[in-house]
Amino acid sequence: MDQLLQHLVNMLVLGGTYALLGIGLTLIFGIMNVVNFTHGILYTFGAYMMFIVVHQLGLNFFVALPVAIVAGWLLGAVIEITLLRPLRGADIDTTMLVMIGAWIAMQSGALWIWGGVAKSIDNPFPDAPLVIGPVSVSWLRLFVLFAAALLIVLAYSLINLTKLGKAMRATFQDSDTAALMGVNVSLIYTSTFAIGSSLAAAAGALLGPVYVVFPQMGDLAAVKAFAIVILGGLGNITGAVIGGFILALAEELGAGYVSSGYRDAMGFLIIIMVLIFKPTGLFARAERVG
Amino acid sequence: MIRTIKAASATALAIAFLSSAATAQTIKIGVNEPLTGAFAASGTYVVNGAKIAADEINAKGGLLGKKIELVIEDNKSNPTEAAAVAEKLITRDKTPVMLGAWGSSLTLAVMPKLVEYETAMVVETSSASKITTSGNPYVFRISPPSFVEAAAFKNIVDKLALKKVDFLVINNDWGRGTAEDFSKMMKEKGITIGLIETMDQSAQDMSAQLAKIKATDSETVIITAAVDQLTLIFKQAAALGLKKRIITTGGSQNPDQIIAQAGAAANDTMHLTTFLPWMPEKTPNPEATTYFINEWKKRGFDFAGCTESFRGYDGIRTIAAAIEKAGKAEPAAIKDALWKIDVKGLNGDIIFKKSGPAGQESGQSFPNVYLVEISGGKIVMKDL
Amino acid sequence: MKQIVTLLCLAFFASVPIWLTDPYLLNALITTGIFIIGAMSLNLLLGFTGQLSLGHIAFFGIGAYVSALTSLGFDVPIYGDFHIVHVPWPPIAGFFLAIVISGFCGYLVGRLSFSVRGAYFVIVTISFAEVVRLVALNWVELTQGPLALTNIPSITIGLPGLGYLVLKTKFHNYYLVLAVAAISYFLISRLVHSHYGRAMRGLMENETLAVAVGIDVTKTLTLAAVISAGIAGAAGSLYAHYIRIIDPDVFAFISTVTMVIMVVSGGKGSLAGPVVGGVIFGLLPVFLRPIMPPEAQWITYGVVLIVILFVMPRGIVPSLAAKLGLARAGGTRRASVAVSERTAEEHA
Amino acid sequence: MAETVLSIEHVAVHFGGLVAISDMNFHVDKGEIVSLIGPNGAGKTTAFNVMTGFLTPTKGAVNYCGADLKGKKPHEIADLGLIRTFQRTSVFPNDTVYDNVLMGLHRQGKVGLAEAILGLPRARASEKAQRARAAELVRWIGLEARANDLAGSLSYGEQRLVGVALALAAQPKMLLLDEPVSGMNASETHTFVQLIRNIRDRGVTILLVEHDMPMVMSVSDRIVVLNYGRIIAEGPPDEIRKNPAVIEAYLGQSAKDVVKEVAVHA
Repeated sequence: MDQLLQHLVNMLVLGGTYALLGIGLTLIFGIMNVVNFTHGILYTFGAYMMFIVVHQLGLNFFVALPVAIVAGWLLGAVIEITLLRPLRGADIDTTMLVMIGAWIAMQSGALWIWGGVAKSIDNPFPDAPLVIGPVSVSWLRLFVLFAAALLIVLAYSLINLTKLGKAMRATFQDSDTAALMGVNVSLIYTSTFAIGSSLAAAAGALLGPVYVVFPQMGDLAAVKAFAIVILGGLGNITGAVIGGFILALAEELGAGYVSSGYRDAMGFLIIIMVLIFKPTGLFARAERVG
Repeated sequence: MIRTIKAASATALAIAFLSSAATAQTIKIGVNEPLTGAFAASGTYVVNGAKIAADEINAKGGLLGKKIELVIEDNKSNPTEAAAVAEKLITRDKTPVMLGAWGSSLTLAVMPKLVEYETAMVVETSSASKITTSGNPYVFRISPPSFVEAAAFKNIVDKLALKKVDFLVINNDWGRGTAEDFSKMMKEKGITIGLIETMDQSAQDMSAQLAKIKATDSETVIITAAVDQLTLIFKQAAALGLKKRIITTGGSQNPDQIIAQAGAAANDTMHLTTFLPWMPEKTPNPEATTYFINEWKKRGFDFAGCTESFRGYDGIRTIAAAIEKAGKAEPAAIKDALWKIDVKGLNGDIIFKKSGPAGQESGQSFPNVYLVEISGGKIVMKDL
Repeated sequence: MKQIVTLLCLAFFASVPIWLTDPYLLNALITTGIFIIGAMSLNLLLGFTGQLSLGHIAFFGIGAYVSALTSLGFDVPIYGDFHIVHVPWPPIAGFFLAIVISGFCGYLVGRLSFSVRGAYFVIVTISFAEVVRLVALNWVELTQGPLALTNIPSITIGLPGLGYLVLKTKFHNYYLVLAVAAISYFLISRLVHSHYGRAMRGLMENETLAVAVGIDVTKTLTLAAVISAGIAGAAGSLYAHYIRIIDPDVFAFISTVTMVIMVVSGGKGSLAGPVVGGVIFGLLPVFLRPIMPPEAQWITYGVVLIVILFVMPRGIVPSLAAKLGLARAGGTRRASVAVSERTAEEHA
Repeated sequence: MAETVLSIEHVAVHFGGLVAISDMNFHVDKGEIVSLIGPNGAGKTTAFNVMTGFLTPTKGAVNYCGADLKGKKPHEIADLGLIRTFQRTSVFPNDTVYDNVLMGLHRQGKVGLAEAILGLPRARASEKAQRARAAELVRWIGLEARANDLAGSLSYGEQRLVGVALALAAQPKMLLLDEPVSGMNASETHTFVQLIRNIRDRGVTILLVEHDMPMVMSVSDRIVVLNYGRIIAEGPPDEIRKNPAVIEAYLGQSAKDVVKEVAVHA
């Protein structure tokens, strides 16, 4: 019982960051139909920005977070304008491969600049965990969970309450019609990619201090983000949030009660099952596939 | 674009050929290490250690009147590439002996090439027992496979009064091998083996495994992982309030980095290691250890890298001793000479003993194994 | 005309080991060739049915493991004292078994996953490959997990009346890979020019219409998946017997990425595309190795990929074919129009 | 009494709460040309989708040549010789006209996989026959000059013809045409009407959905009128023209035009 409680708490903390990763990707994937292989590298980038600001510039942890998020936003915008905008109208495989090229080049760039040795980022939270009965959780992770929740709410409001969000949703439904209605589709794409990227960078910036920072850290994160997006349905923010928690739950329980060797397999098995029985994801909203 | 690259590379190839002809006055040693990909950090450490040894030897006048030249190639943490690199080093660079290839699967992929070209390789890090038991007479290993480590640990176990242990190991040949060999040894000692949990090589969150271990009635956890994962495990174990004795194995654990990054979480953990850079006076070759550590610091490398890089240093010194003994830089002679050397390595005497099927034995050296403890943020030798 | 070019290319490839004596380059050509076979099989799915499988390495890896285990033997406890014991068979049997079992896995994946398309199919295939990798990693009794399968024997071919030939040297292996590649090329070429291939193309272009004229979606796509997986399994088998050690790293995602790069840069849906893309991206690292540091090699690799796609978004072969005026009509499938004209003449 | 090819019995289709077709009953006899008309949203295309297996009806049954089509997949229905065309995307845009027709020939001359790959005599012969047949169909439909152009590059009207050609290639016993003349000019439409009659004379039964009233009136043997998912009239063109319910149904959108059209053709 105690073990189960601990697993559930772990799931909450892990699920929050998975959700953050997932919504960034689901926006890009859903609205732009781009299989975005740079998502993981933006996660890595956010973590390194955090490292630079905290350790090399010596600034405060809480100053570093927004800096990393804005840097992710900028890098996302640059990637969209230089690599994706010229290829608008090319098919999904071509843009995917360009993103793969960017991923390979940028990851090797990170290795070149910062080396392969993992970096650790200091945080201002106490080392001793918060203990409630049989359950214990570190303060840093609690902070990460709340920060993630805040960012998720912000992103949700942005999409659902603002004019930009409305235009994004219109573009998702039908980009041609949206263009006819006077939506600047180019601008929407750039904004979408930048926002998605900044969320990935935010996830990296939050998790960098929890884990360690190294050039390949984004690869596993990216695969999980893809899984979450598919579980939740393309372009579906609520789905991505729930998908993030489902994946975290599956991993925790899989490792806790099945076999830790198959921990990562759990998420993939769920995806296979979901797609066999409900091919448009658990929370499909739109019919558009592919 | 492509045409330019091809043209450029053709020129570069030509230059490479010319320069290899011009520098025939050096003795080449091939170094096959992962410099990009998953193991980039470790491979780079080993290469830096190897460079220190080469520079030291060259500063003292080189070998057989010639300078040593390290031909360093990146195997991209990929077995196919490791085999290709071996092919290049042997056939194109004509290196008569090699050092490599860090990970076990990388080394195993190189091994058929060694037989094909009858060229020896000194294995500095890989721990899979298969490397020296599958009948490849061109392999000489200076790192301890897990059964050697387990045998060394056997003498210590009684003093630690272990009753029941859980394992948390990295899911590769190294972790699996450790769990297998250590639990076999411990069972013989009457110690109960509890859980054997694994984690993926790239995993960052081990909370689930740790929560499971937290719930068992064992008092000790044996952990095998590289330093980055260890750091995370300590942090996450502390966050979960896991209060069990932790013993790490494998010799790559790098207590300094653990102290620096895991802080208080690392206190009271014990580490089986093969090298003691913190107390050079207690190593088998204090003079060389001091030299190596000073040089390492002088070059501005992370002190934490010592526990990985010393293998590169020892590896090159082993090879150099063999070349010296052989009297010529030829593959067959070097291979024979490797059997005859006795080098005072940083972690013990490097003397190769026969291992594997008769007639085609591989060489295995048996380094010292130490148990250290982190206490109050300092590393202390555990008196045994 | 096109046939002559194909034959000339084949003759050129066959002549390589005669004038190229550098074993390092020959080794690079052999491993590249093995991945080109994998890329050709991926092209059958991606280029001719439009289904992007990012888990293609699963079939390659399954082929490698099946072939290696067939020739090494195994003893796997299933339940209690019940064991499945397999005595080693000749490697050539492993090669054919690899094709059959990989093909069967292709059938399973095809049946299960063709109900989803586009992005969803991509993720199902990635997931499948990851699950297979984790099984290979954790089913230690069978696969030895991370401890790797070693000492895999070389392929042996029995020649009636002439005894056995062990394909151990690079010279032998080069021709073995070339032969398998040529057969795969021929097979795929015949398939896509038959009415099966037309059915695949129809599904890719307009599925609703294809169905309405009586094309069975599941059957057609599953057929493509089976043949594609079978060929990938053959490539995996060649890999296992050439490198002679395999571990769960053969399922690495980056290997799928390599194959996708070969197919899309060369030109998906063009028979020669994966070969051209494969030669470029298989040998690019070899040429980059001596001229720049390791990290820069990877950066260049990524940049070259981006540049090729910016200049020729449809891939090298279709773009060049269009430039050289091999076909007259505009649109995206010029090369294949030329092909079908040629076949029409042939049959007339 | 003529032989019934297709009969629709009490078919209803509901999308959630929305009733697309409420209770549809009609039949088509062998050799007939029947038109299904009705205002936009009356359920015509939905009816086509039900008949060809793209949609499963909520209630009722579709019988074709005495067989119940329930549970049959679209390609299985096509295999029975019931072939349809589409309103919007009627061709394989990235293939030549000739290849389009070849794809339509898919049902014919299926040969074994091994035969096809190895190029055995039977496969060669079958392939040759198919190519000859495709060439003949392209000629027959009058697109010889454009045989090697990509179908996607053709005019809208020509694409319609390609669509019909590839449907014909599938050797239909019955052909369902979904708005075949939309986008055609008057002379093209006139030629197309001739084409439909020719097809019928080859023994193919035809059911068509069309908005072009003059065309419908001139080509149909019988007309079925749908409105709001139910049949409001059925009969030969002369009867439908005078039917007050039909005129009423069209009043909503363009009643006057319909009345005018109907009057002109009276």
